[in-house]
Amino acid sequence: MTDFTPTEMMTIAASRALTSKDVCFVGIGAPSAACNVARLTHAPDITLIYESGTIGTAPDVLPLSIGDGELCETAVSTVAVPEMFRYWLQGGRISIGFLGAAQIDKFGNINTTVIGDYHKPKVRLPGGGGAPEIASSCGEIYITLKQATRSMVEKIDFFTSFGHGEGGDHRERLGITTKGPTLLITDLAIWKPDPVTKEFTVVSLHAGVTREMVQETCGWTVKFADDLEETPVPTTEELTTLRDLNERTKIAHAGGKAA
Amino acid sequence: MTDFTPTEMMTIAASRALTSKDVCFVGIGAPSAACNVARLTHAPDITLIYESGTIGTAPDVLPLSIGDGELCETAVSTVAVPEMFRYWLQGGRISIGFLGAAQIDKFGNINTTVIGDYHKPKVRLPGGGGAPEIASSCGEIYITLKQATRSMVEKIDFFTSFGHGEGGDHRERLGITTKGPTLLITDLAIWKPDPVTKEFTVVSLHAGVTREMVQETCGWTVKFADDLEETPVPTTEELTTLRDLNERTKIAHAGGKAA
Amino acid sequence: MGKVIPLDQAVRENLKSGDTVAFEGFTHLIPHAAGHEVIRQGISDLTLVRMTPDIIYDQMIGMGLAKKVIFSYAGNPGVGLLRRMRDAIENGYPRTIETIEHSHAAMANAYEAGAAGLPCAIFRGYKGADLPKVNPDIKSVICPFTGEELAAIPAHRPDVTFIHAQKANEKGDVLIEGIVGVQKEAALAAKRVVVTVEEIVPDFKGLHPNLTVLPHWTVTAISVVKGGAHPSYTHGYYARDNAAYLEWDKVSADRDLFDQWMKDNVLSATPEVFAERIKGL
Amino acid sequence: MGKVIPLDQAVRENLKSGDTVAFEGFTHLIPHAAGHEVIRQGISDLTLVRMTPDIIYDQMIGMGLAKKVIFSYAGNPGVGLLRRMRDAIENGYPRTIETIEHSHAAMANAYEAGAAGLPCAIFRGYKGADLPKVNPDIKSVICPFTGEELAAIPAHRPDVTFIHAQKANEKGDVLIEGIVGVQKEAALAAKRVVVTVEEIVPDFKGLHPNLTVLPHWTVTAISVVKGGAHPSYTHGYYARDNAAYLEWDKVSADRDLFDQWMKDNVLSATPEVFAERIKGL
Repeated sequence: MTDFTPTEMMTIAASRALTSKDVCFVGIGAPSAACNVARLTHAPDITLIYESGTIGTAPDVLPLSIGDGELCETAVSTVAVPEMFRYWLQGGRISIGFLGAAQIDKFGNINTTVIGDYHKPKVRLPGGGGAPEIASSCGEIYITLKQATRSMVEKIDFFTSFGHGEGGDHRERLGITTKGPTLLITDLAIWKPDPVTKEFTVVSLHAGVTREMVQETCGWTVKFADDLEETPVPTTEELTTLRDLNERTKIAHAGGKAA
Repeated sequence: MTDFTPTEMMTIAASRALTSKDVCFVGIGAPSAACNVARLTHAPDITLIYESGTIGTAPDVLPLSIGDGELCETAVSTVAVPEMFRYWLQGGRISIGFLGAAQIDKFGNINTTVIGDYHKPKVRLPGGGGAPEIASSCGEIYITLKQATRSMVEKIDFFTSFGHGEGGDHRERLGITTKGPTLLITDLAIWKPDPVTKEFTVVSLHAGVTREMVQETCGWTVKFADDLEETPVPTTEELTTLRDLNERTKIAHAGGKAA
Repeated sequence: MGKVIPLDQAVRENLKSGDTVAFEGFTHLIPHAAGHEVIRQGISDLTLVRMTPDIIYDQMIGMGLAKKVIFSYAGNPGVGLLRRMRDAIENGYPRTIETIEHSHAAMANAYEAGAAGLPCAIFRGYKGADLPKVNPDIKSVICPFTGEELAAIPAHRPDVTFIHAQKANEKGDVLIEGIVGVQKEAALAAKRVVVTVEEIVPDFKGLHPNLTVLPHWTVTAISVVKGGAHPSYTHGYYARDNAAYLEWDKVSADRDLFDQWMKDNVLSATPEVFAERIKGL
Repeated sequence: MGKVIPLDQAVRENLKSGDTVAFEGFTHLIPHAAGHEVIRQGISDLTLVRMTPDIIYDQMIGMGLAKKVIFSYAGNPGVGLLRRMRDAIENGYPRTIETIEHSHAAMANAYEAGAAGLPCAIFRGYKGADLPKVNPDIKSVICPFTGEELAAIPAHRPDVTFIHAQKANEKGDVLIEGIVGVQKEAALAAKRVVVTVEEIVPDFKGLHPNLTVLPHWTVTAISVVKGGAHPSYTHGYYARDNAAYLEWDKVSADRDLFDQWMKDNVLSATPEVFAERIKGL
């Protein structure tokens, strides 16, 4: 199927990285769409956890917020938020944490806190929420992001959550035992960290994307893998599933009183 | 009403110390009987909490164990045990903690751990259970005990739970902000700590009890208040309530399969 | 304790200017009606504690009632930024505010420690993150058994916590169900607890024993406000007004539009209007 | 994970001699059938963790399977002492055992910390008490904000936790209700979790969302043992056999009587006998 948007490709590529064995800590937006597409296609037994305390949810529409009612109604169990962060996240029970980013560097360090100086910010962003501990407590971290030079930068303004720091064994040196960012999926490509330096390297270009397009939308000098692949285009099933999900979601979210 | 046993007098005297405003952490045995007699007579709105996590229970029979099913069935809420000890006890929400004792000294320090040396005990008793933190976290502590020289001793073998230590301001010196033991009710008398020394002093003798009877069954030299009173005998309502409760309890507990 | 009184009285009797106050509700059960009452009474110089400040604090901050905000995610959930809070931080409008910023894990642990009567919470957090550099309330302790350095933060102990719940019974016990968030912890951590509820029922007979119930003696005041969580929702009563969250993004983007909206929808309104707002949800 | 297998297989595959094991259940839901299976298999040199060792550990200790017991209340609840455990401590019969003694608050906090993945638990405890003098696992940390000295103890991280629960569904999710005790924490703190249940139902449809459910991927094995908590009880299924607790006081008082009782009721029995034992309760 060739008629798809870059955002659709990004979401579907992310969904393919998930399996039925995964326990995912899901953020709102592209991660939520990717996780639910995976659940509705090749990974029906995947466990989705939202930080509102809903464990094992199977929403029919994507939640607008992290705590929409349907998450609770379809969950195996809904626990208090302190328990969520203590037993489930800190307890090491989550295999995959999904994060988005306002700014990211080549080592997967993420800023969602401020643009500019912390105390005199140019733009005050929402902040970390669950991200600082998601980044260190989940087995591994998948990041999704639309490429742009202002968001993929040489140096982020604030370490909201730690990726591979300065690269290499920086995580181990800080006593962090989890893998950190192992996958970066953008609207143009799939990136994986170099095994040694931990610098994110493009391993697969989405259909129709060139190396130049990736470089032009990235603020650092991009490394490409020797055996660079092309990301398979979305299947009809994947695309239909995603679009149906988005359509159901759109209808549901417009349904409020003020609409 | 004059036909009653010393144990009945002890239980009823303890029940009278409780009010509808109290939130009690209840142990099994005499404390449980006293709390429920209070609930069924003059203190209908008293809140009874058992360490099994049952908050605001109103059992029809006395539980044999701290976690009998009826405690849960009649409770306002049943919480997990870690929450019980963290939010409810340590959180400072309990006004009265009831403790029993294998050994007690004149300052209300209690031993329920060992007779003899800890590492080579003559008798290994059950141990503290909730007592160490009940003693320090409840607003005040009521102790019930049948008098005997082997249990009311000059020096206890082990500080399972701290009362007034060496007396005086010992609690404050340890940074404990609660009142500690404020009432000792035995089968012979009611005792209260001296305001300054904190030594337990007899303030009321039960009907028919002499000073000599109290001294003969106590291992330390007993102090008596100047204005020593006589404990009012149980009323018909009190005694009937207690006996009915005990009777219902006896029938219920004999009902197991092995009986 | 647990006495049922009108919301304006509950707010007046329990919240004073200068207090530290938490309004909690994790997306679900956010006590908007109580927040509007605070705004109407103009109670100011508040230290606002909340994991996700959300519309409810965007409104208080925009009205100039906050001097400090302790938080972990300053967004309009699922929509975007909090524009009145940004204006205060970036431009000092309508007044400057101090911010104490944490992660969600830290905030949840701080409430838990408050409920547990502890002075601080200990958790594994902030590893490699920059927040400890800008928040002096983030310290550490060493595990005496393993030598691991763990994050330590002060417990939350608000003067007042406001929450919204499904119902109370006539004794004043309060039931919270669905996404329960940090409300139990926030309530038990506070000196005074004010709860708005959808309704009062005679008793809780037949309720499952393990649900989240705040016994009446832990609650200071209860006010019945039907729809009192709107545009948030109450599980079992009405759905989230997602469109109102989207609308807020526009209202809050403009200072004058905001002022007019607050005048029309808060300052000249009463708690009774919430019942109207949830019709059809 | 969460696979349904016979109890003998579940025990054999998950518990090895020398392991640290917790059997939990706070008066309610004590996994007696699982304990008996361990005794039949003669798995020994165990470090037994449990708040209230109770009959279930009195039996294992009396059979010489324990080398160490970590506990907070060594009584037969509501009845008296644990006579086999006393015999081991006082007389080294049938073998000497090491004891690590805590308070209930400490044990509950240690499980909570284990479930939370922390190396230690911090709480306000043991003030003025003698246990810290005889238990080197009780240390302290200083609150970095107030200077208060708080008790610190190592987290419990058993190799295996055994619990009994009302039911599982066909996916292997497990429901625990009533007096839930520390079972969720003990399960989440362990490397492997074995659950005996009264029954397996197709699904949990209609269940209240806030109940205590262990998702199937947190459970290693499930065995159906009707009556498996006897003489403890299962809320909604059968009552506590209080008379059996009273009887145990006599059985355990005499070494020979104990041996004969264990031979008759455990060694030559199977898990199926529990269904018989709860008839009429």
